[in-house]
Amino acid sequence: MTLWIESFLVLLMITSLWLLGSSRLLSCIAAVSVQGVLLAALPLLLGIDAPPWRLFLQAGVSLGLKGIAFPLLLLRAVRSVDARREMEPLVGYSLSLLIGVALLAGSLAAGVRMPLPAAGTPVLLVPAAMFTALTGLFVIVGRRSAIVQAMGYLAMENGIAAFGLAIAEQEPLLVEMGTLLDAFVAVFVMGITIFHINREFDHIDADRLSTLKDSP
Amino acid sequence: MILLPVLLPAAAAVIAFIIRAHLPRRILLVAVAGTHAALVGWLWLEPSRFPPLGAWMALDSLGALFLGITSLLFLVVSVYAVGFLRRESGSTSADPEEGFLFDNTPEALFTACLLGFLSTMTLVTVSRHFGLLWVAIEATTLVSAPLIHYHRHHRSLEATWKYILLCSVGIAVALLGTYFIAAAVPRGSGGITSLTFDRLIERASQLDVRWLKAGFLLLLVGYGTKMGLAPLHAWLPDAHSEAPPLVSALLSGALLNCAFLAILRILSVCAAAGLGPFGRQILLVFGLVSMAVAAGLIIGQGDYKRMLAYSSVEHMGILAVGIGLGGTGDWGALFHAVNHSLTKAALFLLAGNILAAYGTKKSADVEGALRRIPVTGALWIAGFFAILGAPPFGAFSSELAILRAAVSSGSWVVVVLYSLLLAAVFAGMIGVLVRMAQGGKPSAARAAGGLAADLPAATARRREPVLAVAAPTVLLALTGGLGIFVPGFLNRAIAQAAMLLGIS
Amino acid sequence: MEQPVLAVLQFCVALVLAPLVPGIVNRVKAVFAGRRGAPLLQTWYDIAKLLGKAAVYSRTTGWVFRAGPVVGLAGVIVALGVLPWAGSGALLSFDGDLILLAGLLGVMRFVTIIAALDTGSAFEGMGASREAWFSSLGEPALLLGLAAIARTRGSISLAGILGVTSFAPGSAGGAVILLVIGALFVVFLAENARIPVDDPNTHLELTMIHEVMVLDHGGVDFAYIQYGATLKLWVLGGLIMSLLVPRTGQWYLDIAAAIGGLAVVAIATGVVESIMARLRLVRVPQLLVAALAMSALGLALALMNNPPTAALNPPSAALNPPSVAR
Amino acid sequence: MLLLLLPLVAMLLVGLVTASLASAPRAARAVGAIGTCAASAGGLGVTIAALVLGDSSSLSLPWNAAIGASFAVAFDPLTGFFLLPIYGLSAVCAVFGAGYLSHAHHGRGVAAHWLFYSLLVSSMALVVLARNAVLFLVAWEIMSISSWQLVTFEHEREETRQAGITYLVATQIGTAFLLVMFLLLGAGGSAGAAGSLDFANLGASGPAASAAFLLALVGFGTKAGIVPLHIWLPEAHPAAPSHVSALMSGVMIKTGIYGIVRVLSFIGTPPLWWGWTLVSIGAVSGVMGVLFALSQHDIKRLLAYHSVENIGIICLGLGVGLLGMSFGSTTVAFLGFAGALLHVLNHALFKGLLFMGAGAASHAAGTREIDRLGGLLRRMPLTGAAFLVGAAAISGLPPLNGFISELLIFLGAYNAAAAGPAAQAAAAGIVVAALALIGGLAVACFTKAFGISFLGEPRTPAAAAAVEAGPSMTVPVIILAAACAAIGLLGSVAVFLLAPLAGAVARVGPADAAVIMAGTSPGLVKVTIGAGALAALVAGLAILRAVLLSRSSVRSAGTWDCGYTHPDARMQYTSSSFAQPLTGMFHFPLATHRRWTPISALFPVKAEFSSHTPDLFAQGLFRPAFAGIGALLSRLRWLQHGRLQLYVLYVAATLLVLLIWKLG
Repeated sequence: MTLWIESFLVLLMITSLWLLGSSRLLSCIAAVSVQGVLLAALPLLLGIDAPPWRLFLQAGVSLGLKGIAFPLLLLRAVRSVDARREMEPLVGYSLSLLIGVALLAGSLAAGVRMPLPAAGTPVLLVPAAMFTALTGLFVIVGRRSAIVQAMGYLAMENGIAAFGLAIAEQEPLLVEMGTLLDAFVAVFVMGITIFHINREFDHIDADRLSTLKDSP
Repeated sequence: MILLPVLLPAAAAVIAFIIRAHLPRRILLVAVAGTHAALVGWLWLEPSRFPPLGAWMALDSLGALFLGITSLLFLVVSVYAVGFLRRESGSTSADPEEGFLFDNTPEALFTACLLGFLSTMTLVTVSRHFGLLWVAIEATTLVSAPLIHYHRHHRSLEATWKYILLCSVGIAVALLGTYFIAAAVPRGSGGITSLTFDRLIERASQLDVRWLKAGFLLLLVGYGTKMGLAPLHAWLPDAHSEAPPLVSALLSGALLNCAFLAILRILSVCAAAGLGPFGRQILLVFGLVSMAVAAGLIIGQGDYKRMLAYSSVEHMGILAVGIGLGGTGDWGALFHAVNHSLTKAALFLLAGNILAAYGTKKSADVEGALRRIPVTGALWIAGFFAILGAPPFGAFSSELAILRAAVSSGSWVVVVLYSLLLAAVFAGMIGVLVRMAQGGKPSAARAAGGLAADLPAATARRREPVLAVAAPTVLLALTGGLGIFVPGFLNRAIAQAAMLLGIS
Repeated sequence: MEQPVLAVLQFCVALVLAPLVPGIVNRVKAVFAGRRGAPLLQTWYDIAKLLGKAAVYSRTTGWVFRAGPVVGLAGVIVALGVLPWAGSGALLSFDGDLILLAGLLGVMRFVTIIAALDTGSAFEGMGASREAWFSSLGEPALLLGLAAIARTRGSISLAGILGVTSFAPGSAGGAVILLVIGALFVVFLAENARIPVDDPNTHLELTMIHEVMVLDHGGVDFAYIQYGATLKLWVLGGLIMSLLVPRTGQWYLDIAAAIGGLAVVAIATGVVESIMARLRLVRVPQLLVAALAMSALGLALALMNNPPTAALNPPSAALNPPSVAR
Repeated sequence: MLLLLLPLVAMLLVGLVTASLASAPRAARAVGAIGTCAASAGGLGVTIAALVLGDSSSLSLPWNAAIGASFAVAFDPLTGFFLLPIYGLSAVCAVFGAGYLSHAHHGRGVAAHWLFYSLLVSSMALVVLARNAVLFLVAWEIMSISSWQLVTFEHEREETRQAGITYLVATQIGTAFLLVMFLLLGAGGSAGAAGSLDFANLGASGPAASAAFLLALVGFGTKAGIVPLHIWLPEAHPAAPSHVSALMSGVMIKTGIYGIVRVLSFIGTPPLWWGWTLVSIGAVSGVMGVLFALSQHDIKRLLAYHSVENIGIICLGLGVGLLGMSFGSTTVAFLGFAGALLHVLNHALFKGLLFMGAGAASHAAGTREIDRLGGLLRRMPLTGAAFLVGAAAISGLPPLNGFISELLIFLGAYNAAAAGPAAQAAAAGIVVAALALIGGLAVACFTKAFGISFLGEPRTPAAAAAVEAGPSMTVPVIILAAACAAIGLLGSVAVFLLAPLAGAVARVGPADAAVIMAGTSPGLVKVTIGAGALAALVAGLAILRAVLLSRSSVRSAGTWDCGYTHPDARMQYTSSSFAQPLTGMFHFPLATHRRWTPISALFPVKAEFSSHTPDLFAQGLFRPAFAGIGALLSRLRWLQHGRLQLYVLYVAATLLVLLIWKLG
């Protein structure tokens, strides 16, 4: 079982690197949706002692929202503005990957420094969660397009949800609420706003959304 | 019973969204605001009538204080909103700065979101569980986003996008922080109530310090983004300058306080765990940084709504400094939260009047408000002195209390920086105030601009709608009154709330 | 003799004899120039003549112009009443009377200046400007010098300062006295419009200070001005003289000695006027500042060689009762 | 006590009533002027009564314990002494204001003006009555803000608004120092860090006391206008209506002196250097003030700088007093403080008189430029005569009040110089020299101010057309002139009445005070006698002159112009030319800019000359400092560049820094 868990966590990290490295929007979307699927599977594997219907419900919800709904919505947005082509990021892809590796190392170190007080959680869980969250944050910072930033946000949220699994045993309700609400934000609010942005400007390049400023 | 103030506006929101006709909807808005205020008043008088809802919801003095501010503010703003909506809603108006045409969010959605905003903020104040608190604050972000995007044009959209993304990132960080707190709770003592404030405080000694510290930091950064502490404040000026005046008033006056309340909650847990100094020190640094950044951006600020927004950043900094110092500072900070809400809300409403009269947000193009819109002009001056901490307004006492805490704790660096920055902000804002309020000649920009045609000459006196001046008058009168006399029940509430923050 | 009577006596003597001083000065200058010169009583004759003359007033002038000479003369007469030039106390002697003295001379100056400005004449305005300029520098020199003396002689009333029974230049404070006398003599020359500061009998308006201010005065007013000038000469001269002349305690000897001393001062003035040329205007302030420096130096010296006398008199009511009694 | 508070309440009521009359300007004018005047007169009466009866009542109501505030007011001789000029001058100024504002066009402005006038007067009264730090500060702030409103009465003019900004910023920064000072005194006081801030509890010792002293010096000095914190005075006073300038310069800046004196009573015996500090501040302020005044040709600006000078004189007096205290020589202390306090009163009288006289003159001639006036004395005889009295009084000439107060300070200094320890005597020497120099320069300055603007021939048609102002503008100045003369002639009485207060401030026991008075009063009596003699002599000589002239013919002609054929009013000496020798001599601090077209041709057609003396400290010290701080802070603007990604980066970076700082 632990083998499965370890491998899933490793896969999670790999998808994050994938998100960092891929230049095409569609593959980014793919990476995020794979993350969603993995995340949906994790609670079933972790062997949390909770009524199984609950676990399945949680898995189902996150699969539905993160694995399917949001990627679809993103696809729609991408098609609507026909933004399939390469995006010119602030930080180049190779450099992003390097930074990603650095982040990975950092989160591994942090995971070692701060062991969970609760015994029995897989060693890789905290580092994987942190790494995914940090990657998401980095994508928000490092990419121009609002769509990709939304994906970054989703990745970040995935990381947090993964960490939530570590405490899902004692705080199941909290974790579920968190997952749900975050997904809700990501899907609806951001989706709607991106939709508005598409309508208002015929581009979704967040970098050009910078008319409100004080610096001369 | 305690759910009532939360559910009432929520239900009303749904109804408001359904209703077609404007008039009943507006009546509903004011009525609900009034009822809510009445409920809160009753709650202040007889808390026993509002038993806690399990371990999840209850109202302690800290929550009651902020709930009171929010409810009162919302009542006044709803009155202002009636006049505002009568002027604005449904109309397609031309943008004063760039001249393009735009229309506004449908009034039904707007009103619904307003009521939802009230409901979620109420939830923030009554929740006793970090999860619920997080949910509530997340919800405020969701319902307030459409409010900011009331004017449907690219600037407000940009402001909204920044607001959503920054606050969502903050919220996500806060969620992680909440998880960390949960992780700090020793295993076995599980159960859904293990994250309620009371359980955490009573078992504070058993919490894992490292995770608690980490959780505190994450929550501070997460909710601090919402509260507008520099350098996490970036969304604030954009949102405040683009939102309609009453929304800016609610954001500054109520929403920032809610985030502040959330920070106080986790601080009280830390204090119980003996981490009080740790938390207060960080808050002190945040406060001074915020004051400095705000001062820097207020000096030479050309847009008066942005100036007010930065002033909010400054005052959030003052709150943080007060809490950071502790002692008299706690009292000062809580009292200052009250004064700042009242004053800043009034100022934003007045800014709305000035914008309506002059059609520009550039302070350089506004001149002689005292002559042209006398009531607003006079209130504008009064409000500035109130926000700058001049007596007889309440902010004077609260800022004095905070300075006193600094002096008696002998931290001279804080004393010097605090006074210096307050003086700098004063020097920065007073010039703008004088330029806008005084003088009488029509400014060249207005005379030349295309919009000068449909506006009377800048010196000619202009009619001021009653509701538009009544609301800020009430607010300023209140804070003025607080400066002269702090009623006993308020004083007691603040004192108890300060007690909750824990000594250490 | 009784002290009050003495005061009255020396007051009247001064009133009568004052016009002699310019007479002596002029006679000395005449001797240097090898002329016979005017009689000593010439000033008396002039004043008497002027009193009878008719007056011509400028249409520009008002009551300020007419009041100037009257108030000026009155002021200097009262000042004379403050100065105990003949040793024993004057009519108005008290602790700090030296300030009253300076104040009264200030009154005289003030009214002279505004009277000059009342004419609206550019020349008199110029004279007024210069008068204000120099006197504003002369006043600190005078008062600071007196402070130095007060330190050396442990008193702040003119009677206490001037009424010492013995004075040896070598004794402690001698240097101080000499410095201050130097300073006061400069002030004396400047205030009385003598060479090298001003030339009383040139008639080129541009070079004059005091004379140009009274260009428009005539008749009785000019008589008042002339008489006032002689009294002022007497007052400041008497101040300097009294620092030098020792007192015997015998009133007639004192008065005689004082008159002699004043004659000496007058002669000294005459000598200075004969052997020196008038300074360029820009040099005058330097002269006055030098006087101020001398006074300051005097005070510094006095501070160094006089131990604090506070011990002598209890902290409460230092220097009281008035040191005239000593 | 309640009786003492009654005038305040009445004053506020008048203000509110006037404000409510905004729509009826005429009524507002009448009610405002009469009401404020009556209330002030009543206050004056009550104060005098309280002083005579030796009232020492007090009242303390609970207010806001959390910040140590309580509504504590009390009456003592010091309070009473400062209440006298506050009420007295405000009554007179209200009368003058009624006339001065009769031409103001907008009614709302007038109503607001009287509202803030009443606020200013009552807040000043509250400042001196207050016995709690917070109450004091509140009153202090209301005083500043209401006076700002009064200064910017004519805010259509750009320079007026600028002056308002300068004033507000200056006074606010000063208040910041006061806040810290009071809190420091509270922390060091008997009630402890969290206790009440009543004056009874304030206190400090050792370095804390010195810190409080310096803070008070800066905070109160800004209001009082000591160099180099004086920069707002020469801006605000010309901008304000004349009666407001009179009130502010006459009494409002004196609240700063009150504050210093009051704070000195909280902290123990002063170390030597406090006295030295005040003496040097006084010397610098006095000399600088009069020098800058000398170089002005705007008459109200000139008067404003003279306020700086007189504050300097008062500081010299306080310095002498402190020196006396620190050496335990009671005479010196007593005389110094007595002189300083009496000069406070005197300056209120003659500076009020001068500002209102100058206001009337510039009102009549339509300009404040001395060089455009002239010959006003025969056109406005009453105002001119009163102005002359004021000019002589401020020059410290006998037999007027200015001389008496300066005499006391001189006496203190001479006592110290003659008998004190060397350190004290040296300071006294500085005091003597400074006072004498100030006096001499003041004579130069006021002969200029009076002579050029009121004497000679009018330099412009406007000045020629000037006519005497109405009674509401002449009566006040006449009253003040009479007061100046009265205090001058009855100096001994004034000092006798002042003695208990001076003794209390100098911490001299009544017995010692009696001894000192026994030593001082004979001199003052003699001064009075001398003044009488002077008056008698003047009368006698005038009669003699009249008799003599009656016997001979009196003709009138043109002024003797040395043969020039076409005399012209513009050939008269101007104020700039009158002052030029001195301004040239003190070119270093003044740095007067001169611009002129050199005369080239043999028969030059036209030539110009203009001179302007900017304020050294405003130009050289504060403007650069403020600009520097502003530039430094606005460096932070780049933070707000509008790029969302970097905003998110801020969040991430902050989080990272905190985690590393606290957990790393």
